[in-house]
Amino acid sequence: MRAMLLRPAASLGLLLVIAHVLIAIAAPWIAPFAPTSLLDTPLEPPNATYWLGTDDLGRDAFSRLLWGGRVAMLVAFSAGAVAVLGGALLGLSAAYRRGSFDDVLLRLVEMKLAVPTILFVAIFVTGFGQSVPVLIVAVGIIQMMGVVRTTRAAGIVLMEQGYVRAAQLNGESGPTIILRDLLPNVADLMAVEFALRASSALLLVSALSFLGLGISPPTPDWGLMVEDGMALLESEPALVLAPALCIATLVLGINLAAEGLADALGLDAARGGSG
Amino acid sequence: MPLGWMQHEAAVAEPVLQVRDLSIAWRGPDGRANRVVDGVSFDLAAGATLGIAGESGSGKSTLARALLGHCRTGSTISGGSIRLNGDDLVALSAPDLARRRGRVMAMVPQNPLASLTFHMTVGRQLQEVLRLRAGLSDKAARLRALELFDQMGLPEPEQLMGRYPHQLSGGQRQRVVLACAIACDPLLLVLDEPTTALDKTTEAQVLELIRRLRSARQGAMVIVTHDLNVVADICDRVLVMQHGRIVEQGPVAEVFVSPREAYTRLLLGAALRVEEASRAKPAAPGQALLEITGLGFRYARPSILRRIAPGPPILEDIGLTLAQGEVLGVIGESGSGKTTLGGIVTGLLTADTGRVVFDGAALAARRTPEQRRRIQMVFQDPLSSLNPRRRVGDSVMRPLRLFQGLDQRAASRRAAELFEQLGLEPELLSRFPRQLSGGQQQRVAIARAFAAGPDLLICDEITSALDASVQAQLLDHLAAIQRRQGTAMLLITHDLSVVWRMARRVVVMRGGRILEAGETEVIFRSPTNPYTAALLGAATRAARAGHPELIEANG
Amino acid sequence: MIYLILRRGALSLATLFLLASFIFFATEVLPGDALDVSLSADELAMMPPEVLARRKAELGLDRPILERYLSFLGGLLTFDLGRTIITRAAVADIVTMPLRNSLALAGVTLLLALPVALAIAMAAAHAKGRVLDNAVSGAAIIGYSIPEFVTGLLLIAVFAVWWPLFPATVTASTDDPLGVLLAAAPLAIATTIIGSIAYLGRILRVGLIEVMASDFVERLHLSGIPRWRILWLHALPAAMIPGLSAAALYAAALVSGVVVVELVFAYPGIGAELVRAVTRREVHVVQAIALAAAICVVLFNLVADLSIAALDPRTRR
Amino acid sequence: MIITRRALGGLALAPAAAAAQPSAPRHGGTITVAQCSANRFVASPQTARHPYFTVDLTTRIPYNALVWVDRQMRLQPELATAWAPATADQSVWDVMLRPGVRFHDGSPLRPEDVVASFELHRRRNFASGQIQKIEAMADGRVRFTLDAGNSEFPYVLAEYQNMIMPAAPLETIGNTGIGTGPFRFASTDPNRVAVYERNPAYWREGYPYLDRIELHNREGQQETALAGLRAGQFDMVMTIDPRSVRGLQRDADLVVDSGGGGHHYVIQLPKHPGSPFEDKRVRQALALSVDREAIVRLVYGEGNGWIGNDSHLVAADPNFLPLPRLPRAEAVARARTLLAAAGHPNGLNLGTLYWSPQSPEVGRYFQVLQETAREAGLTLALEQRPADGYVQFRTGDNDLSKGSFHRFAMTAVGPRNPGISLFRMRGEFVESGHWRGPEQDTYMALYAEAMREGDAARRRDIFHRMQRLLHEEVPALLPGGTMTFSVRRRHVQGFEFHPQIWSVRFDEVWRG
Repeated sequence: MRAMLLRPAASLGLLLVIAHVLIAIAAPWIAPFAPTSLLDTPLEPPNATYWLGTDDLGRDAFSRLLWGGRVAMLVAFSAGAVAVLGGALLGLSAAYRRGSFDDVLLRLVEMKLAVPTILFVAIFVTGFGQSVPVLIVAVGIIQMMGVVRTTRAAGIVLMEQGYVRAAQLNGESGPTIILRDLLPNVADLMAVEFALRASSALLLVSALSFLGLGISPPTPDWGLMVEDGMALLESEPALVLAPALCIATLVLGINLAAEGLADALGLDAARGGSG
Repeated sequence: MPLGWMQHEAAVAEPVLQVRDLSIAWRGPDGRANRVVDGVSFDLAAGATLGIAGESGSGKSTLARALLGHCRTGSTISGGSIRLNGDDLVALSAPDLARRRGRVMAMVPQNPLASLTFHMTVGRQLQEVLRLRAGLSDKAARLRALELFDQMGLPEPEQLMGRYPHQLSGGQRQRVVLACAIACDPLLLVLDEPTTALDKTTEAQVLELIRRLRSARQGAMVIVTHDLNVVADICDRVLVMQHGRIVEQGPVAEVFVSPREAYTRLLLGAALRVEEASRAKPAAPGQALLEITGLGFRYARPSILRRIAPGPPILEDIGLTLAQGEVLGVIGESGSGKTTLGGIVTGLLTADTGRVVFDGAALAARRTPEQRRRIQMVFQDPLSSLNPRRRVGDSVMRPLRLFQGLDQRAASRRAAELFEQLGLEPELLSRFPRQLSGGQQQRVAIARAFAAGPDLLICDEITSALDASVQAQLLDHLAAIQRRQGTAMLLITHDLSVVWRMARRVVVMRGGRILEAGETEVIFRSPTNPYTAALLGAATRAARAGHPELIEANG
Repeated sequence: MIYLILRRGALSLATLFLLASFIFFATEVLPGDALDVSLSADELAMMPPEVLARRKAELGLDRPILERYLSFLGGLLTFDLGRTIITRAAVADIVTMPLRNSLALAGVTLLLALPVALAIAMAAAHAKGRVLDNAVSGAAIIGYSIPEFVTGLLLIAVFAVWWPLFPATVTASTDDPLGVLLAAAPLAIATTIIGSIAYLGRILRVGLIEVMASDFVERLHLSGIPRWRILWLHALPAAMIPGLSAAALYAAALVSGVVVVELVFAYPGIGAELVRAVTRREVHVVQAIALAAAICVVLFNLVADLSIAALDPRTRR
Repeated sequence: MIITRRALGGLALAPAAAAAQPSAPRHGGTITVAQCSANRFVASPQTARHPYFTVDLTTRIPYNALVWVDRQMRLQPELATAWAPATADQSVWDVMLRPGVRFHDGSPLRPEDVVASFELHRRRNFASGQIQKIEAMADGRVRFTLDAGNSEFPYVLAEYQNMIMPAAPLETIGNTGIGTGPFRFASTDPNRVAVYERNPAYWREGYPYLDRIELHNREGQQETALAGLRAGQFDMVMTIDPRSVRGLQRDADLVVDSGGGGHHYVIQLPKHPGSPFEDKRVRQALALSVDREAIVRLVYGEGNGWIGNDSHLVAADPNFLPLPRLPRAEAVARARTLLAAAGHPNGLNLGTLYWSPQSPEVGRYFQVLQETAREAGLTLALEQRPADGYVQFRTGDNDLSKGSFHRFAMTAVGPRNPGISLFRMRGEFVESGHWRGPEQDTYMALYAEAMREGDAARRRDIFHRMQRLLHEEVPALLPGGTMTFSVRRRHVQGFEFHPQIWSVRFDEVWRG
């Protein structure tokens, strides 16, 4: 961790992420108004009471901005966790067992890459509704396939290590070897993958909200605020620029932190970012 | 006609290379600067060949590169001077250095495969050096390249020009990079571990080639190696390095016969000396534990291909016996099939033909838990034999709880006992592998193997990743615990001195077959098979250095 | 080598079959069907249940699932993509032109983005760690972090409305000649290019830096070969290899993945057509587009593998 | 020095705008129109010109129907000059065709064409389902026989799908795109663009003024359409989201047209045992607590929406009976007393209201409804459902015995004539929440009477009695809706928008 802080870009990235997370957590206390209450005439320009003015329903845009990150981050980080945990377990079991299980898994990964993301989410959402848990699972599965590939590759290398051979020779069971010998040794790779998956999940969620397939009103969400504010880009630019800036800085922060973490651990972050 | 090395000593010419008080610092990721080369000074006369010997981490490679004015990223020359052909390389600017590299001083890299551009033919790479550095026209460069390849003893140079590096053998690749290095007939030629990646027979041919080059060139040569046999073979003077400092330097004859420094004596001590008595203790004659008859193995190819073109045989008709408590040495170079043999006995691989009988019962592919317990294995790379994310104590206690079913307290007490038997302080139990040295890690791996109370231990090149100084200590501990537990041992290695020290009986393997088997003393002193003789010759050069009469005898 | 290609071909076919079935059953699980979506609430209110049932039977929406699956597979084998449910139009007519347009957009984007990404990677690798490298990789990360729809809409706001250099949206028609279409979509191309440069630039930069630290570059350096020659003739081809497979995947995603850009600029691409087909529950169109996207992925991967074989002799037996 | 579009626009148009007096309409010119309303079909090159599958809801550019509904929702002659019920029970209607009308290909309009057209319509679209038989009579009249009496049958003839096409077999009729309308098809790009040229032989003398209309489909992409408008790519954008109306009204260069009563929303109130809406007082409390005025003001903007009366009628309809207006405080107080009487003194949770984004502002409409209902103690959660499969979801399987009922959910209601709209409150239909009981029987009896009543004034009295009944019983909640809006550049003249976006006509439009 110390090595990571030596890199200015990485620490800036970390700072950005921490700032966003703290604001999101503290939103209920620091937001001047409730995000959904109808306060004043719509589309007031920014003024002393409403720092970013009011949105098109007369709600305080600044409070909604503070709350706006909560759901997006919840979905992005939990989808990232689903992707990394699921992906690592799948990838490592493929590396451990090889044979037909490995082949089938590779076919699934290749197939997932072939299905356009938007179609996958559209089907998932229309089938199971547009609630936050459904979004987390859908985005998680999309991101999981990339993690499967990188952890499988790392797993194959680990299988050649002496301590894994020794465990196999002593007749340790598959799950014990995977959980005790393989998983802890891909932990650093998983940390980098988590950061990459979380940032691309965030981008995906905001795009989905833009298409009306993501987070649904009345939950305050940056993607929705950008989509709503677009019609008023001319008259009330703040309504669009503020949430867009938040999305960009959070994703930027995660990416910078991921790069720094990858360099510090000597992994290759860029290649892990695809898929 | 091998020239005796004595004549060279007389022609003392004006020094080509003068290194004075050279220090090189390296700044790690954590910001701390540590001296990799610390105040090194030496001279090198024209026509002379200097050997820089030292174990890994002694700074010999960094020094070699410094002679070409090059430091890897993160390290800088922090003091001293390198005078070569009238210039002080330390003071020269980057462009000046670049102009001289290849022409005035050149280097033969350690790993030829990684040092050649994989997507370019070897011919084109050699011609590139000739055109750019020797200034030859395209046509002249092509002719000179053919000439050089021929001079290097490469077969059909014309055809070789169009081949890619991965299509050549190890020896051929070494000759190509050698050709590239001497393309501009440099004044100083630096060779970094020229023969480490080669098997003994190819090593002998390459050393012969280097010896011919030395006599044909006026320039000086520096050979960086950890193998004292190579130094004894072709160097006039030697410079022994440890932790970036010169421990001792002087003519090979003096240093090898009467080394002044303790560290030098330790290194020389590790070299094989067949004239002294073998230190391996005779084992009490127990009845047969392991019998292998008619063993054959090929790597599995996809089924449809197996019938059409089955893969090359890895093991053919292998047979050996091992009694209880006995130590059997298995000698062979890489590709001889010795590791595959170990893999079959432990159950990692299953043989195509033949039988492996262990304590009277034939071993099937799926082993019973008892069989798994009674056969244990120690691997070559110490760092990879222990799970980096678990404390070493846990790794050792795992088999105790798995096989003996001991509870936490009893297991940790037994682990502490094993540590003591292997000369490790009990408080190391709570450390992580990375906090231990290579030697300590290997001893923990041995402790883990003995924790299962095995009857048979397979050791696959367990010393080759360790420095000479640490090897001796490890082998003594291994011998002690092996004798106390009465465990039979299959000692697989390419290092003859390890077998001489540990095993009463030895088996010599090559190309998947057993060439010779018998008492170690008999075979090492009077080998019948020419291949064994060549191995022994190569391994005993350091011991015979300084006694010309011995050199003539073994060639 | 032939064995390798045969095996890969067989595996790709297996993937395509798996995918086709996944798409069929995925679109089957969707609750509504094409008829419901095509009727507004008023119309549905007036339609008696028995008329609704008759119309569904007419459109073949009530056939058992297995029968539809078999006819779907039958259609695949004879390359007959079937007809849309409501308008009985041939799916091929609806899909071919947008696919052509999306391939063109992806092609132009890659054609323009690859050289720039290469130049960025070369400059950054050449000046590793210095100001130029940090600036370039910083810009790449930023380009990578901004959602495409934000970039798109900002480009419109600046270059179409505030300073009217380019048309805001694409008014050319779907089957216009490609030249006309691409000329009418400068901002759409710019948006996809920004994302591509950022993504490809990062991958090539890492590949190059890795190769520059390799042994063969050190040998060339120690033989006095000039740095630019090492970079162009030796390091670049070696660095392209990891970059190629990532670029192939990215290119395939470009074809069907830029839905947001297509919607924002009304570019007549396959992504927008896919979203319309999903919301219209035109199952056959969805299946056709998904298969086209899959074939792109398989083809682009094959092209990448072949170019890797060309670049790296070690992969040729 | 960057010249903003507006400055340029202002300059160029300044001289024309200066001539303030309304100059006479000029012939010629082209206008480019972007339309943003939902487009229902995936058309192909063959079907792109068919009235059902053209670039949606602008069928009166290339085609005509027999009857037209004007901005005040009154019937106007189009290809029919006169129509009258042939039987007392209004189940048989005769229509007189306009003489001298020619199709774009020059062939004359004949009764056979009307018969062939309606043979397709009665099989394929909802409104004409009730037509049993169509006959071309000897004297050029066309006779329609219905399955039941319908005093408002002419409104069916005005539906946007019931266009008149040259006679052809059922499978191909309409594909040629030949109609009698003011413009004819020049070219089409399925689902994206339709280009029309002036029909020199149009049956309305002197019309249309324009030479050419380009219609671009920008369904769901209003922002980029408006950007195209400001950038000069488009001359007009049809069906825009009310919330951007305020911003556009500030722009001197643009004119916003409102079309009177546009679409609104019905909220089903399930009345099965155990449902909070079983008790009429809770339904009345909900009707009182929802601040309809706030919904119109916040979601649509002052004057850009209208307040509903819990019936399916739009305010622009002449038969619409406005609700008595109560001050907000009094309405909330009365709602609380009703709730207390119903046994919920400290408020009631109504469960989850499901909604689907059938138009851009729906999300905000229900957020305001949720917030204002809270003031009277009625809390409800909102959950968005995807458009696909939403019909099944909100209808459930309607089998009271099986227990899977319709849900507390919304759907859109279009501006239709009372015959269609008020029929949607029938007991067996889901939108009335399966309203049962004597009041529902009275309501349906009144409806049947209206359907048989030929005189418009007496029909209106019956409709008023029905709306008063709905106000008392509140079988469903219809808080109110929007106006329809379109925006054009100042040089586009003679255009009026319409409460029914599909009844827009471009005959009188000219370019200044």
